[in-house]
Amino acid sequence: MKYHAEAGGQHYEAEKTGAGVRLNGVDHEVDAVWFSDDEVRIAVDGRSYRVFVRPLEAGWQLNVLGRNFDVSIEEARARSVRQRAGSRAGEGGQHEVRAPMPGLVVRVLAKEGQRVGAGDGLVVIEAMKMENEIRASGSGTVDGIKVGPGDVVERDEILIALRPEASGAEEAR
Amino acid sequence: MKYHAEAGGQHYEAEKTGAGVRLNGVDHEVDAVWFSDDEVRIAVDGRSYRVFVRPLEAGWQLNVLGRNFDVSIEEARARSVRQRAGSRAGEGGQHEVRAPMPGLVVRVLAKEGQRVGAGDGLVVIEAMKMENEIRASGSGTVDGIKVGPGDVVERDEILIALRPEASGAEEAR
Amino acid sequence: MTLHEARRLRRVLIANRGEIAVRLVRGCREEGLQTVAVHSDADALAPHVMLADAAARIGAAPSAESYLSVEKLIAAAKRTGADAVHPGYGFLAENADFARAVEEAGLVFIGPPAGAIETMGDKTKARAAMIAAGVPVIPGTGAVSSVSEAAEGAARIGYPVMLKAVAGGGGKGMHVAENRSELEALFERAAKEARTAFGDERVFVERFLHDPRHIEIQLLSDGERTVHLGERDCSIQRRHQKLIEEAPAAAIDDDLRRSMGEIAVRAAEAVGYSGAGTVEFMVEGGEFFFLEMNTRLQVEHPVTECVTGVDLVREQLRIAAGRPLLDGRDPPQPRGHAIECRINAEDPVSGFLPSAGPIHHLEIPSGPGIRWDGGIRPGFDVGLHYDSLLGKLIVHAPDRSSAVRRMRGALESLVIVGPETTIPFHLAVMEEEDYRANDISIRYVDDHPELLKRAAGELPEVAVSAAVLLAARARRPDRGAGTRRRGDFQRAGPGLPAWVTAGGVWR
Amino acid sequence: MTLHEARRLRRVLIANRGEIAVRLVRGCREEGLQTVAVHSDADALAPHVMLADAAARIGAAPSAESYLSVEKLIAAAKRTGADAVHPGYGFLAENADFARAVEEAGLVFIGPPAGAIETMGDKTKARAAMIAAGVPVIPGTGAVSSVSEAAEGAARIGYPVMLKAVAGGGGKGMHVAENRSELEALFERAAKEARTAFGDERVFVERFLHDPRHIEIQLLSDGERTVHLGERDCSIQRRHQKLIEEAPAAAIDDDLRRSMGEIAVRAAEAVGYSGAGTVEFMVEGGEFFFLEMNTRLQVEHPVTECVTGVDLVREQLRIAAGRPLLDGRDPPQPRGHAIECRINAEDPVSGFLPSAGPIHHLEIPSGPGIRWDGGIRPGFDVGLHYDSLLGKLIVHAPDRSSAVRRMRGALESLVIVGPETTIPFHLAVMEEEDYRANDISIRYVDDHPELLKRAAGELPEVAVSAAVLLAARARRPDRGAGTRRRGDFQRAGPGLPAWVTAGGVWR
Repeated sequence: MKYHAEAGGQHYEAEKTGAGVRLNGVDHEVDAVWFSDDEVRIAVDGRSYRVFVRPLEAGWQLNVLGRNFDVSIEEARARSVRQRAGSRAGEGGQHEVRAPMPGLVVRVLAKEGQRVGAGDGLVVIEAMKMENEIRASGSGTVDGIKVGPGDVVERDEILIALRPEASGAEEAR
Repeated sequence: MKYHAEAGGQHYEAEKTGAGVRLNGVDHEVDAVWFSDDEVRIAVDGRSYRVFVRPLEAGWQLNVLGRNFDVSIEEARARSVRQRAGSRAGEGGQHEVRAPMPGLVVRVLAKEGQRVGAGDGLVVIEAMKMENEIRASGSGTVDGIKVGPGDVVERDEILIALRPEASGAEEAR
Repeated sequence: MTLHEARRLRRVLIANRGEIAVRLVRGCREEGLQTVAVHSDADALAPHVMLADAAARIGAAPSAESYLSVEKLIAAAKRTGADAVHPGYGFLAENADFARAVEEAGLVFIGPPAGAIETMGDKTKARAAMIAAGVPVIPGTGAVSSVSEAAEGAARIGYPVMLKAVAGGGGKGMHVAENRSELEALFERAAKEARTAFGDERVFVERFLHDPRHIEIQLLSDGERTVHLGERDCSIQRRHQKLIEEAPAAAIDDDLRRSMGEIAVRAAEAVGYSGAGTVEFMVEGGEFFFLEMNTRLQVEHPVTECVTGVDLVREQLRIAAGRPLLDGRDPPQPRGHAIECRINAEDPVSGFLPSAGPIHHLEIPSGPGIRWDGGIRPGFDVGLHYDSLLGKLIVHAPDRSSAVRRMRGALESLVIVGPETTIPFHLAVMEEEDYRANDISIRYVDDHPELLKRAAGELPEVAVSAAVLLAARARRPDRGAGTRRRGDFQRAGPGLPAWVTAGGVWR
Repeated sequence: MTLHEARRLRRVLIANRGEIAVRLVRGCREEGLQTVAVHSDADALAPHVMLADAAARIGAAPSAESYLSVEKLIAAAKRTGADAVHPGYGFLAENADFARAVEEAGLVFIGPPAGAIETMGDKTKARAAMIAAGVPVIPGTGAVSSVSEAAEGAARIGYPVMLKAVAGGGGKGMHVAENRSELEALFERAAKEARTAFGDERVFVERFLHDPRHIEIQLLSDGERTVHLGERDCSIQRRHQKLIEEAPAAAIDDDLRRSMGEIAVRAAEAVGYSGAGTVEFMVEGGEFFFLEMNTRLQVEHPVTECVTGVDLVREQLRIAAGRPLLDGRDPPQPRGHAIECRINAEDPVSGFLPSAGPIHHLEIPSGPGIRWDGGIRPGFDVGLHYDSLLGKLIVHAPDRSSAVRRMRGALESLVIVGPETTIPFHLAVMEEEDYRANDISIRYVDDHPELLKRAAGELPEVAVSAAVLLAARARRPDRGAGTRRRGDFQRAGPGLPAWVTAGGVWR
């Protein structure tokens, strides 16, 4: 059985094999003991981990050694059907810089029309008494500032629209 | 709203009042804060307790200060309807001595036809490496021994049938 | 074991289950050792299996087919490449044949030499060895055949005395005489009862202790040096099962403490002991008498760890690896006071009947000076095949009264939804005046039948009240999950009305 | 406070939230004191509210409207009949006006006199008071107006030195000069930058510490006697936020320890201190310099409690009640080694970005030498209004290397399903060689950027593998809840094949 999975912004072509799991073409030996529905001890290539499982709408939240991964997964067949039927969303000439967490906008560092390079600060958001500078991950031109100081933003809310360089900057994060 | 409740073998006529709960005719002031669906902090007559809640089929298991109570509860109206419709079960001239927990019968102390008094040992059941003597709670005549040494019994399985004295012995427990 | 011959252990098979297996897995890991758990079919999903580096099934649920099977354990150790075996306590921990079989299989037995286990495991041999070593035992006679012989013995021993059946045991056929005339009146009856009960009319005379304490000394020996780590008071027992243990024993003075420690060291040296062990004494009125020696880690070892800062499992592992105990240092003085409550799956309100079934919800207390050594997890099904110990709640505080208060708070925060447990019993003890005043003996539980009534208390009505609220809530779905009625808290304005805690907290 | 004037406290309002409020509720209860929790609207269902004897709502979620509102807190104390206020740390704990308002309302402020808070809270006043008391401060000049004046100061102080903007702060506008020629080259640039950044071109010269440790001394004073309880090494910081703290500081010798302790006591006495407090120092090459004094309980107080056996909250409460500290006894010597890891709702893999949301599942580690001081419960929604500290994981073990291993095991057993936390960072530190060798300074986190990569590791692939198994399982309902595939454990016979733990445990 083949699957498409997404975790931490990465895409994985996954397949259940006899001895384990194939991820992006690499075979891993995987062995598991289910201690309950939400707790599994899993050995991957001879190293073993306790994993805690919480069901999400289209996948699972998996906790491993202190990290939480939201993994969305679907059968490859289902996906190709859905892709043929669906529309292509989220395309266009703009990249959007989104809030990585909810918080309060304390300063906007970028200016409309400004050229920014990778690592340049764009917006400062305060949360949990810390100021967090949201930076550009690639270069481009500021094409729209969507928030101002004092705004309360949710996670993934758009902060800045950026028109990337011709070289194809990645989405800022 | 009136309820009938059973807990720990006791019957309670219960009623939700404005200030709390009336139990078997006695008013109690009750105040509660629900911290989640399965955890409540409840104050009864000015003393407060943390109570953990687990749903059962016809009631709840409630954990208070280390004790677990299976409380079955139903609305008085529903109960009276059910009682009129239902049959009277569990009647007869015999009392049954049942296993208070699962375990292994190691000895049967009572003999068929023997007269026993309150506190007399009837059967010894082993569980968790401890021998537990099951005793008569009232006097009567042994009218049937349902188990023998080596039998594995479940909780509430009948061990001994007892014909009570005319004075009306309680069920042994 | 050759003394201080360093040998490197790599992988330890834990020949046990429950909380002690969990404790040992953790202890081994901290020493850089891998662990192999063993499990019966009933324990395939038990916490010690979950935590260990490897697990081996050793048989069906009954102990005789799994945890008590010497062959299966040795085979599992071989199969998993273990080079040492830790027996824990109970099961085969004090079985000299097992210790021998482990060593003969070329594995290290993490415990004393088989010979020491054997001597201490035989009551008669142990008593003889202790008398030879100058360790005080409870004064007694051999079998006496007449009233005058009994009276002679009693005069030597000192009244009160007990007449006991030679063939007896478990408290049956014992008669207490406060003086000679009582002894004379009782002698015939005791002999007759002994004949009826055991088919052997012989009786003997032994010193009777009115209300002794059970106090035991923790020992460590690396074969070259034997030291003691102070004492534990384990007087709170029921049917010879310890329920609460403490360290130090606040009832004895430093002279007695020192003397008991020295005698305990002598007892261990007399049998060529090494590893961790405990010498148990009955203590009354400044005198102490050898009861037995446990040639293994005790259930109650954590209270000693708390007050001394010594990790006894670490010491066991290091001694087994041929290293000197305590890295060659002197044993530390105890600091503060520690109490352990055994949380058993037994219902104290119903005469401590065993209680089984799944753990539906588990909440472990945390915070300063609180330790939980547990062997359960949510979803684990507590069965009836093994003993009833679910875990141990241990507190450590600057002094005994603080420790008692800390334990009360910890017990209130320990939530086990599922089988009945001894938590209500312990809560009642922590509030009982004699216990708080440390006025206790091994008769404490018998002397305080009201404890069990107190453990019952008003709680059924609280539960029913909660059920009524739940039933009323169920009728109004708008007051669903997590909602809170406004004003619940400070209904009556100033002061602390309904919300003042009293439930087990303020009186 | 009149010295040793015994006054009976009955009910303490805890003017705080989170783990410290939980800690204080427990501590008060153990001393026989009732507690009143206060809460903002965001915290109505928080653990400290659940545990306290009474609770008072004090306002909306933002701190300024609740936990920072002096009037609301005083009003809540009056309304609930509290007779004392414990400020915890943070919020109003070091606000002299709050301390005064509490006392003026006729309540006991559980902390130092307002005057001591005031002096120590003002950097300039504090430095002057410390110099007057003979406490070493980092050598520096006043504002210098020329290169030659700067060089003169630097010669007196000794190189390396730092040029800092008088109006600066937070690490901006600082330049390090290793010798005079570097200083001369940097002077103009530093002045210019200072003018640009702060509109004030004045700079001053200060001794530069290459890689100092942050070591602090815990103090207790009852107004008559001031003692120190040894030190803590809090060098592992990020942006001046402590992440890991230990006691004792294994890097300093007994002479330095004694000297720092004596100086810290002198510092406290110089400002008329009473209660619990901490004097922070920068330590480098056998020298130490006063940084600041925290006039309150510290977040990291548990490591001192572990190694000394002293309960600092209990001492605070007793001192506030006019009783002598430590019941008049001398402070104990430290025993063993303790480490604390701050578990923050921050994602170390994404530059420690704050992370919020509900706690879906919480599993707290237990066992010997493990302490959890937490402020969360399952279902609690971690918001963004307050700081990110979810709880503190503390271990205590016989020595530092055992403590590091114990912490690793405890971190592996601490499960928080919900927001991202600093657990992966701490796991990486516990395996990092410099940390294990105790070769650390306040620059440790900057010097080890690979830690955050290590915290990322192969875990995404493990998660995806688990998801694939879950997806495959979901297709076969016969392999549902709790089932176990036979043979999972010892698939390849002897040895430990797939099941040998490696994940973070064996390498």
